[in-house]
Amino acid sequence: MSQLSNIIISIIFDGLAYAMILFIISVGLSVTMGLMGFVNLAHGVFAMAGGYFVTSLMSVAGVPFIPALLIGAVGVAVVSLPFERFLYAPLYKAGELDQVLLCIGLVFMASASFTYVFGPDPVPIKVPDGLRGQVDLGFRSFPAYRLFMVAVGLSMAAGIWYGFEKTLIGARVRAAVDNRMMAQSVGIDVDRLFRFTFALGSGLAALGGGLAVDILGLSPSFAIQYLVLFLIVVAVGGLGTIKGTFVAALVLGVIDNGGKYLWPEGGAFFIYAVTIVILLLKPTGLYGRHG
Amino acid sequence: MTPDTKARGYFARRSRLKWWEGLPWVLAVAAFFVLPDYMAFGTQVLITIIFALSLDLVVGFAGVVTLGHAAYFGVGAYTTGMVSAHLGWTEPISALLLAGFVAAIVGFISGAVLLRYHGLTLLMLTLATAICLQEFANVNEDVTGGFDGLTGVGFEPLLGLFEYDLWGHTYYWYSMAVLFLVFVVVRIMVNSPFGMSLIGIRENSARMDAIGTPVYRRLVTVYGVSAGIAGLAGGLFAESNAYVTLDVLSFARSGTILIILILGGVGRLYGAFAGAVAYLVLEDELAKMSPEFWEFGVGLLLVLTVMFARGGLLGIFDRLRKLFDRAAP
Amino acid sequence: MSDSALEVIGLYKNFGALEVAHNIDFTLKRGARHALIGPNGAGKTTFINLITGVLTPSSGQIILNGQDITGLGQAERSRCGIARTFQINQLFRGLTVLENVVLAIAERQGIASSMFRPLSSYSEVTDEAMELLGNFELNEDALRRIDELPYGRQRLVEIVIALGQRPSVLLLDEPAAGIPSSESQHILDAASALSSDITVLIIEHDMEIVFSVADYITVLVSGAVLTEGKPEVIAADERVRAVYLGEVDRG
Amino acid sequence: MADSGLSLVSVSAGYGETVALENVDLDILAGEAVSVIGRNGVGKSTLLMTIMGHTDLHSGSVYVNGKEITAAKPYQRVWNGLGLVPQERVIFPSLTVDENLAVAVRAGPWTSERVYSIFPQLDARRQHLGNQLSGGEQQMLAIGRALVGNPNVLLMDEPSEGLAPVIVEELQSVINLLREESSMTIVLVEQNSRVALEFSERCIVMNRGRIVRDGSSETLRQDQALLERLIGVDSSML
Repeated sequence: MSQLSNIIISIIFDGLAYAMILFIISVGLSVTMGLMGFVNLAHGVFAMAGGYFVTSLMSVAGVPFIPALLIGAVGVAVVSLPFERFLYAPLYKAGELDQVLLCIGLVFMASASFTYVFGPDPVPIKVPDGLRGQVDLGFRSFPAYRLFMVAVGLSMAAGIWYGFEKTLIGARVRAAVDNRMMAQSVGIDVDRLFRFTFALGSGLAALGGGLAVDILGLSPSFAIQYLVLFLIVVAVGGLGTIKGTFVAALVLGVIDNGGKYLWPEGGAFFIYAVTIVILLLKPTGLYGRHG
Repeated sequence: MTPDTKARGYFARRSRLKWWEGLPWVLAVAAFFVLPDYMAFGTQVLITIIFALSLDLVVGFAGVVTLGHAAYFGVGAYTTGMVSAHLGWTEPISALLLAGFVAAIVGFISGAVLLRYHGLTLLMLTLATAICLQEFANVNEDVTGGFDGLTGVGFEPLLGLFEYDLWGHTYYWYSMAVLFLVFVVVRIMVNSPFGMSLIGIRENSARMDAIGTPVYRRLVTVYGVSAGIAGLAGGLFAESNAYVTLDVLSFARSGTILIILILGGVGRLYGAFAGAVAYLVLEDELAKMSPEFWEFGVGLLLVLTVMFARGGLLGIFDRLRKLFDRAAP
Repeated sequence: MSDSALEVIGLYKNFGALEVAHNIDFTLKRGARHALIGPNGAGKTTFINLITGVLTPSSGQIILNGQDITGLGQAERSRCGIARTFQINQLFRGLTVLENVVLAIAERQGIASSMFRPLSSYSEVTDEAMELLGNFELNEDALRRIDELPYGRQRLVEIVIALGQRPSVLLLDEPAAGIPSSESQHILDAASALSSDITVLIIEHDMEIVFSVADYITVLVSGAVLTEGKPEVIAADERVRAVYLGEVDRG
Repeated sequence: MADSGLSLVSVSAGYGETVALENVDLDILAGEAVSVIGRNGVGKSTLLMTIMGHTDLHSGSVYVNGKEITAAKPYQRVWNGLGLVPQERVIFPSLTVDENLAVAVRAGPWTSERVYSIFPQLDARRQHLGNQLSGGEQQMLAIGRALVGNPNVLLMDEPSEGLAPVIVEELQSVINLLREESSMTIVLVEQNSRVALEFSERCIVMNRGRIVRDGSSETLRQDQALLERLIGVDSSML
């Protein structure tokens, strides 16, 4: 295989793994923002919490990786509910400025709290042996964990797509995104549905956070570092669309990864440049309908 | 006084100088004598106030929320830094004016594009623009110094008279003078018909369209002016530190200045003063004890401000004053 | 100058396949009290939006006082002398009544872009605002925040702001909407008291209001002019009756 | 109020501070059909939106089947037996026809299949998205969507608005069927006075946010002059 195609495959593959993380973490944000229009910059806190949940469960309680991921997701989902109720809900009707600042405040508090509890240094994760090393797919070999990441990401995407597009509860969520008032008029308790979606989105973020530790690393500055990235994925994809979030995660993930690989000094430039171009041309995002 | 004459005097009363408006300046001068060891810190406070004032024009008066105002601060800082380091343009006042001018131009141009958008899209665009600029500066290492920062920045004595002294006294006075001039201009501007129309746009831009206001043009104008002032702040920053790093363009800087303004109180000019002093002093004191403690404190303060004290510090003073007024009729 | 204040010629507007304005010819005579009526979905709001420049017509011409304004934007048309009120109040909610009106007057006087002179030095702006407010017995409320006023009085300010633009053509979009019937007489009186220099187009559902204010009526149905004429002619028109009794195919 | 289907007691309501309904009293028996007419902008839609809980209630109370729902949220009102066919249909555009019905289903005699049986046209388009339907199909879907919620009280806001005559006739026959064959209480807001007066024995006329006449449809049908004065363009007002 030629050197060039090898590099291209690597870039796309690594970008894909990265994109899956972006997707899993951002998808819940997209749906909740589509429902409530709340500019939730603090979404990354749930991903970070998931990461710490998982690493602590593993190192302190000796829980294996996969169960730890699941427990972490459920735990964070539950913990997120009072946040929604007491902090977010009062600001649903407020302007973006208030929402953004509330979220920045929360991110700061989370970052400080996590530093206090877990220390400022990056936390390592010990992924199962089966996920370490390389896996040969015949034409070339790939890092096992990334392969795992892509597989998990794609199956999650399929699962989320199925849940959103093919189940009754998914249809209810879409109905509420389409028209809140009409959804209530057919008997849907939109507020409860929203809390459910919010918890699910936070749980997914936690899952993504747990999965991301081995690739993105984990430290208390995670939420600050990735503060804008998840929001960018959502804005580029369009609020409230699974497909949009998926495509945006793919585009931005692969571009960011490729940029950083090919041009380490200035690579981060691309993701923002692409974001600007897409939003200038399509202000509501690739698949967005809302203004 | 009849309602009519009272109403006719309304705008005059509103823009008249109040006795307490002298306070910040008295305090600033007093600080020089009382806290001579803190002049470098004081200079940073003054520069931050200038930056926050520029943001107040856009966010507080015109009601446009931006997450990328560091872009203009950074352009100002790099302009001053680069003309000094590369062109040997070391006369501080003209270099500062150049910083403001270049930032204003960048502001007008970017504003002309960005201000066609609203809401989340605008937030994302302002943010992405500032970060793009930062990355751009990072890549063009040979002119900006890239990640390591721009070195070789240095300036002649101010007006050829005042040498830089060790404690930064000259720059304290210099920054105060710049702040004073900027403040006077901004204060005149917000009390002008133009300022009133910005407030109108903030309150209801659809109705402003209907009464014949060229809303977009007016927003671009104020955005450019604001960018120019942010550029002055950035230029002062570069001159007083004799050093420019990428951090002048960072998202953290855009976010911090917004936080400062909110904590002080938006749309009221003096919010920039109160916010900058409170934030920087607290940061200086608390971060010494423990950075986490400070981080948590700022976060909590923000959450509390947003949830319970929308007017910021000055809003709290207002409410207290009303309470007193009611208590003592 | 011709005796028409506003002239609309062959106006069309399509959104894709949907035609919301169909070949509208319409003349507003100088000084007229002209009512625009029609059932729900007749395209009245679209028509107003086309006249004020919120929407651009697909084809056709709009002529204000002899000047073709078809290509102008909303703000430019407003500066040419078209003012409008809104069916749902569009006020500057955080500001005082005086400031609400001053904004419009300052804009009209062309001083609103002036940056370096205090607003208080333009006493003519405040004077004019107070005089206008006085005409509507609102001067006592001048320094109150607009959202502290009862809705009926806010509705009056809605009109005063438009008058602050000193328009040659004033579009009143359901001026009495949303206020208790006991207070609607106030609004009617205000509308009737408008100077005859101002040409008024009123969009209204309430026939009593229409008949008490208007001297000419245009009936809009399905984005097209069904008929127009003096009130007694319209009242006697079979097709208009049919429309109002809902017996016409409005498809 | 054992056999009261729907009642409003001195209700005043609007959006925010605006007043769109003033002091409305209305009592409709269970199983009764009532039509509401009036010129546009007189509060007919606001009446239905107030019953559904979508406006700001300034004063008064609302009951369904004798149960007070004044403070209930809109979705709770649906659980208490209200069903709405809104003005301009408001189909969920990103849901299929099947899903538009499915999200509204509540146990009872009306099922999606039964809706498809009365609207065969919809049956053929089950998998189409809401925004791919014609106006008439959307209206059928809107009615079907309300029906599968198995309401005791069905509120319909101008179901014939903007539709071609042949479709209007088809819809009318279905609506008449509903009136005759079920025990549902029906409130029909209708711009077409002939349709309204034929639909029910009782007709309510609104003007300026108030009920100005509540009585027999037959009388109104006979008295054209009265009808003109109430909802038309009446020359005696001049």
